[in-house]
Amino acid sequence: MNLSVKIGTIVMKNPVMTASGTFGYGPEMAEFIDLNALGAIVVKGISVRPKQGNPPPRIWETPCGMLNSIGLQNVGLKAFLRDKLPFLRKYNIPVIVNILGGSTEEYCNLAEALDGQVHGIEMNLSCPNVKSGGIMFSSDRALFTEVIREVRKRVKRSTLIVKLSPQAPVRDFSIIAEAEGADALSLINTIPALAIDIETRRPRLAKGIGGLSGPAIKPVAVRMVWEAYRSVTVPIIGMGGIMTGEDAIEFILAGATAVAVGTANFIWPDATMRVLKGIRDYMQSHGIEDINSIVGGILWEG
Amino acid sequence: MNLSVKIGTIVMKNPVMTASGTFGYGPEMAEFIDLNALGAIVVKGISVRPKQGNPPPRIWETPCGMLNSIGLQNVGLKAFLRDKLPFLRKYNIPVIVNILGGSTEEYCNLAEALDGQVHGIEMNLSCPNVKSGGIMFSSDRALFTEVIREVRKRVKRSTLIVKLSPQAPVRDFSIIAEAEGADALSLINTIPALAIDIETRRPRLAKGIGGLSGPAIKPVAVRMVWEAYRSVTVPIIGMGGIMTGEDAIEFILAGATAVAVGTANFIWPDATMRVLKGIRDYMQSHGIEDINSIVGGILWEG
Amino acid sequence: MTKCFKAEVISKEILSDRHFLLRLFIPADSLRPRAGQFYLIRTGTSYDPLLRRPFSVFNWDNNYMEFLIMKKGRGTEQLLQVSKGMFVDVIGPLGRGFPLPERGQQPVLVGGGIGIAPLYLLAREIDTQKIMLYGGKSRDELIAMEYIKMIGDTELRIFTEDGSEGIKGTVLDGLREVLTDVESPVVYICGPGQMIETLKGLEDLRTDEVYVSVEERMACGIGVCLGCAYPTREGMKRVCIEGPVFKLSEL
Amino acid sequence: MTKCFKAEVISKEILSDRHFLLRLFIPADSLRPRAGQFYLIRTGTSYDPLLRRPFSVFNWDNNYMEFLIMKKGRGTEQLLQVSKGMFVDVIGPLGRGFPLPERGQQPVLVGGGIGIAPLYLLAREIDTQKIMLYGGKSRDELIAMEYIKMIGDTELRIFTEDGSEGIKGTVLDGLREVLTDVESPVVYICGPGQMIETLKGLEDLRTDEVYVSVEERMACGIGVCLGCAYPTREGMKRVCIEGPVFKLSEL
Ligand SMILES: Cc1cc2nc3c(=O)[nH]c(=O)nc-3n(C[C@H](O)[C@H](O)[C@H](O)COP(=O)(O)OP(=O)(O)OC[C@H]3O[C@@H](n4cnc5c(N)ncnc54)[C@H](O)[C@@H]3O)c2cc1C
Ligand SMILES: Cc1cc2nc3c(=O)[nH]c(=O)nc-3n(C[C@H](O)[C@H](O)[C@H](O)COP(=O)(O)OP(=O)(O)OC[C@H]3O[C@@H](n4cnc5c(N)ncnc54)[C@H](O)[C@@H]3O)c2cc1C
Ligand SMILES: Cc1cc2nc3c(=O)[nH]c(=O)nc-3n(C[C@H](O)[C@H](O)[C@H](O)COP(=O)(O)O)c2cc1C
Ligand SMILES: Cc1cc2nc3c(=O)[nH]c(=O)nc-3n(C[C@H](O)[C@H](O)[C@H](O)COP(=O)(O)O)c2cc1C
Ligand code: FES
Ligand code: FES
Repeated sequence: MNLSVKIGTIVMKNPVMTASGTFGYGPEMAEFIDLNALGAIVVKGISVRPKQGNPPPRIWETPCGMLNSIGLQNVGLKAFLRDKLPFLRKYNIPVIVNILGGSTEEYCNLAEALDGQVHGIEMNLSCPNVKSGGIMFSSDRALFTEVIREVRKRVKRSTLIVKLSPQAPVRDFSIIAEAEGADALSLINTIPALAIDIETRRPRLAKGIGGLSGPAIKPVAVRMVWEAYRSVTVPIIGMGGIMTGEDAIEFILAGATAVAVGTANFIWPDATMRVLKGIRDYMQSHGIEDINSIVGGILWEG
Repeated sequence: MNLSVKIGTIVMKNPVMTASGTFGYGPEMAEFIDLNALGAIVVKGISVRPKQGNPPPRIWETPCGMLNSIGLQNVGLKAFLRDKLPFLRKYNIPVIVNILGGSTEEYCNLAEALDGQVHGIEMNLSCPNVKSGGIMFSSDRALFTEVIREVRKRVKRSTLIVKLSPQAPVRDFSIIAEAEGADALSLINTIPALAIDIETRRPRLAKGIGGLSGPAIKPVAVRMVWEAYRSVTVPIIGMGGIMTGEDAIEFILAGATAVAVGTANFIWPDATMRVLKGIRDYMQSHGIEDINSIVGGILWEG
Repeated sequence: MTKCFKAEVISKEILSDRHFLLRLFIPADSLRPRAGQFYLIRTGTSYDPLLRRPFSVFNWDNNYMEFLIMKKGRGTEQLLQVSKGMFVDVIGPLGRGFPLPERGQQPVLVGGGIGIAPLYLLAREIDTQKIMLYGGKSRDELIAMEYIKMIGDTELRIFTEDGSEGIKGTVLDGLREVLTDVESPVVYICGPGQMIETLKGLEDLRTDEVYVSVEERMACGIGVCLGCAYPTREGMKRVCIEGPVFKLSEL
Repeated sequence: MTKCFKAEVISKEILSDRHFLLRLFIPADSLRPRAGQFYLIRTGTSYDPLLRRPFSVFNWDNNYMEFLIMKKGRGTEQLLQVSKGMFVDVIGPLGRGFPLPERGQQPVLVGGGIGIAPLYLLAREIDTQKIMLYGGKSRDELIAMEYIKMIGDTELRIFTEDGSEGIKGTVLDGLREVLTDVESPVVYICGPGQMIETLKGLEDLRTDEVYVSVEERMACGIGVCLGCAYPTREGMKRVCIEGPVFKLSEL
């Protein structure tokens, strides 16, 4: 049975990876699972300088989902390379670093510093561009195009992954990302959402709007993966509410070559292993020799 | 205690209305609740000619939500006016008709025929424009602008409500709708989504993609209502996963003048009455004299 | 009038690892259900699962109502967790049931698997002699046999596809045979979707006197969502209002 | 090592309409928890509610672990529904507990309402004489009194804001008084968020020897989501890893 998949030049022993921001930098999870069993690890988004993140409360539970507004808290590039990466290098798994910036320049600096140091660089573009008054890179065509183009020039050895936001039209933005040289796409990021405490009349999160993740968004994510799959030829990493192997198979049938497990890690620290086992079981019971054979295997023309 | 609100020229005795497509044309629900107790009734979307709708399966349950692809099944304009409207006229509640078409012309025909016959006309623009190869009115700026402009010319006596899709940028489209003369906005419509049966590899719905509704989408809907509220001055009808009075208050604090109950009607046929009671209870326990006083009352600047 | 209320669980009888009988206390002012009618049931305060689930009435008396339930997915799994004294949300009776046989007609009841649920009640409602064909893939799909054997005035014929009980074959094979013998039959059928599909193909059954209970996914069960549409010769019909029992000739 | 497993419910003891004691069977190979550490608990297969809920260890022995739980919202409501023999998902022990008093220190335990949970265990762990201040708005917020009264070697002082039991006032009033009498105190505090806020304002308490258990909403409980961030003098700390017990002087 072949579970191995390829994302750009990254060869993964299986299609199960972690979703950025839901797995820390690895050590905490190593208490619960064998990291070597993962297809790849994607770490929490890294910025040039360390970030303190938002004040609490940062999370709120919603029906079948949760909102978060962590505020990009991270140790920063330098500390990541010095303190976090060595730990991950001890394992025999591809490391993908999620990067975030407030300007094209910051993305470029991160890309340059990480290129060749890690297997993959995932651009989290759901960040406001500081110069253009807070417009998101992920939803503005011009910003989106430019930042990918510039980063592409700097990424020569690592695989470049562009993460799509559910707020922009999937087709158009997938096509732009591919045209600008993304080696792979990942989607979806969380959906902006708001919950209000009707007693205090304040948002449930200190920062107001947060990102919705978890099972609630799964059907939206599957649709978007399917739309992206129909629009581009680069491989797709699907995510959004994956809790089980069955969920993962749904994404794979919709067109995902690999899947990332996010919020589920909070419910079961060994969620990635459960998903992996579920995929294996499905392949076994359905006589599927190679997972790649069912990527985009949905029987529907759209 | 004043619960009465105004949407355009429609005076509603309370802010609770029904969401189009979740309440039929009234008679079935009259078995369970007193229709006169509603703020307004919004009926299933009407097209010029009757529509058979999509083949089954048309619905699928998802985590805290459901997908539907009814396919705009409806009795058509003529039968509506002849068979359905007289029943509703017996009640002392504003009647709002949700209209849908495949062309600007069809929307205009519906608007002309209904203007003055009913209290409100709600434009459901999540329909593909036949001429432009299936692009949705609700997500194409030019189509969206044109259809509202043309319909506006034909609606002289009824209140004109434009229903927004969660797929288009809320701010921009709210502003366009207001500029083109909408008397009120309603949002959100269902979110396009896909569920796949991993046994058959076919979509769970015969038509493939369906619309996601229910509690799962509530935080997304609240965020969008808040965005719309900050962008326009016309009243907003908020909806998306409202199950309880507390949920309704959340929408009102976010900026909704009225709320529509959709999927909840399927869980409890008397969901609208539960929501209304919940609003009343909240007002009572919080000493709120006039519901209008808390519209947009969220304590947050954004 | 259709009712929406909370009903107390009187008992839950486990019949097999996948089947159970749920007995609810139904207030005396509730309408008497007809065989083939169904209730929508929901339990708990969670929104996952969200929708109510439809179940045919299996049996009822002045102060209770029984449902024969097969564990399938999360909704039925959740119902299996309820226990005596708990309350569940019910709406019903809903839909159109089976019409009773007219004088002189020979009732033939045909049930596959869990499809026996509404037919048990129908068999009890019909006070004349009837033929009942009951089948499943194998013997473990024949549920509630203790109950079925007790129905009076009934010629019961059992079928299993693997021959593990009764006659080897399907109830539809059995039905054909019965129909060659019986003069003016009225046939009542309830079974899995696949069985109904096969039925539609059987041209010799396309008489007016064959009634079939069909299933379709439901959201509201009360006619407002249009989710349960079923294609018939006269266009789309709502299983929850115009059905679940249709004449085979309409389908 | 932290463990993630399914634990069988041994018993559920109802203490009031809002409080109960959940006793779980915890396999013998599980690590011994320290007072102040917590477990994440989840029950059922529904995704609503989705997240695990954190609860301090109230008591434990070789083959069981007890949690004192206050019904608050949907998660705790759901836990109240579990019954003997059912299994719940648990992860733990998590976080850093209270450090035991050093020789010569006078332990003072200060609990408000449900905040008594980790202090009960702490009181039992401390085998020297200790002072325990326990308070609530009114007498019905004083829970598990039967248990607390049984702790040995303890001078128990009860406070209620409305004077319905014990001394009228708050535990913080009581604490101040105690501190004027006691020589080298070590103070352990657990109570509602509001009480912790008040504490931070009490400059005279800003010594090294005051330990506070704080609460923040958690998603993962194991340090990976950064959801439980709590601002401290040295920046954001994770309540689930660096806490829940902090020195008051750090906050
Ligand atoms: C009119 C009618 C009467 C029925 N009577 C009985 C009965 O007496 N006993 C019994 O055991 N079952 C009966 N069923 C089938 C029963 O409703 C389904 O098995 C049940 O809804 C499955 O729910 P689940 O959550 O366990 O399964 P899941 O597969 O998790 O359900 C997922 C979704 O599909 C829907 N669904 C799944 N199977 C069916 C089905 N066959 N029909 C309609 N919707 C379905 C569910 O309602 C839900 O929305 C009846 C169905 C209908 C329409
Ligand atoms: C370290 C720690 C130890 C705790 N120990 C105990 C204990 O021993 N006994 C006890 O009864 N309670 C304890 N709590 C509080 C308990 O976790 C919450 O009361 C519970 O999570 C509420 O869940 P709910 O679904 O009933 O409430 P809801 O209000 O419906 O919860 C909604 C969301 O808010 C979170 N939340 C609500 N209140 C709190 C809170 N006070 N702290 C953290 N998250 C919260 C929930 O986890 C959930 O994500 C502890 C909390 C923490 C952080
Ligand atoms: C707490 C939390 C933190 C996250 N941090 C990041 C991040 O730093 N960078 C990023 O690209 N996505 C981040 N995400 C988004 C996830 O990687 C993922 O795209 C999203 O949660 C959907 O998957 P899920 O539903 O399985 O969680 C975060 C999500 C959560 C819940
Ligand atoms: C079964 C179903 C049918 C619907 N039909 C229509 C329709 O005809 N026209 C329309 O504008 N919206 C329609 N909607 C969308 C609802 O009016 C509402 O915008 C959406 O469901 C979100 O609200 P809810 O989560 O409370 O259901 C339909 C929704 C459902 C679930
Ligand atoms: S289930 Fe809603 S119309 Fe039949
Ligand atoms: S709860 Fe996730 S880091 Fe603490």
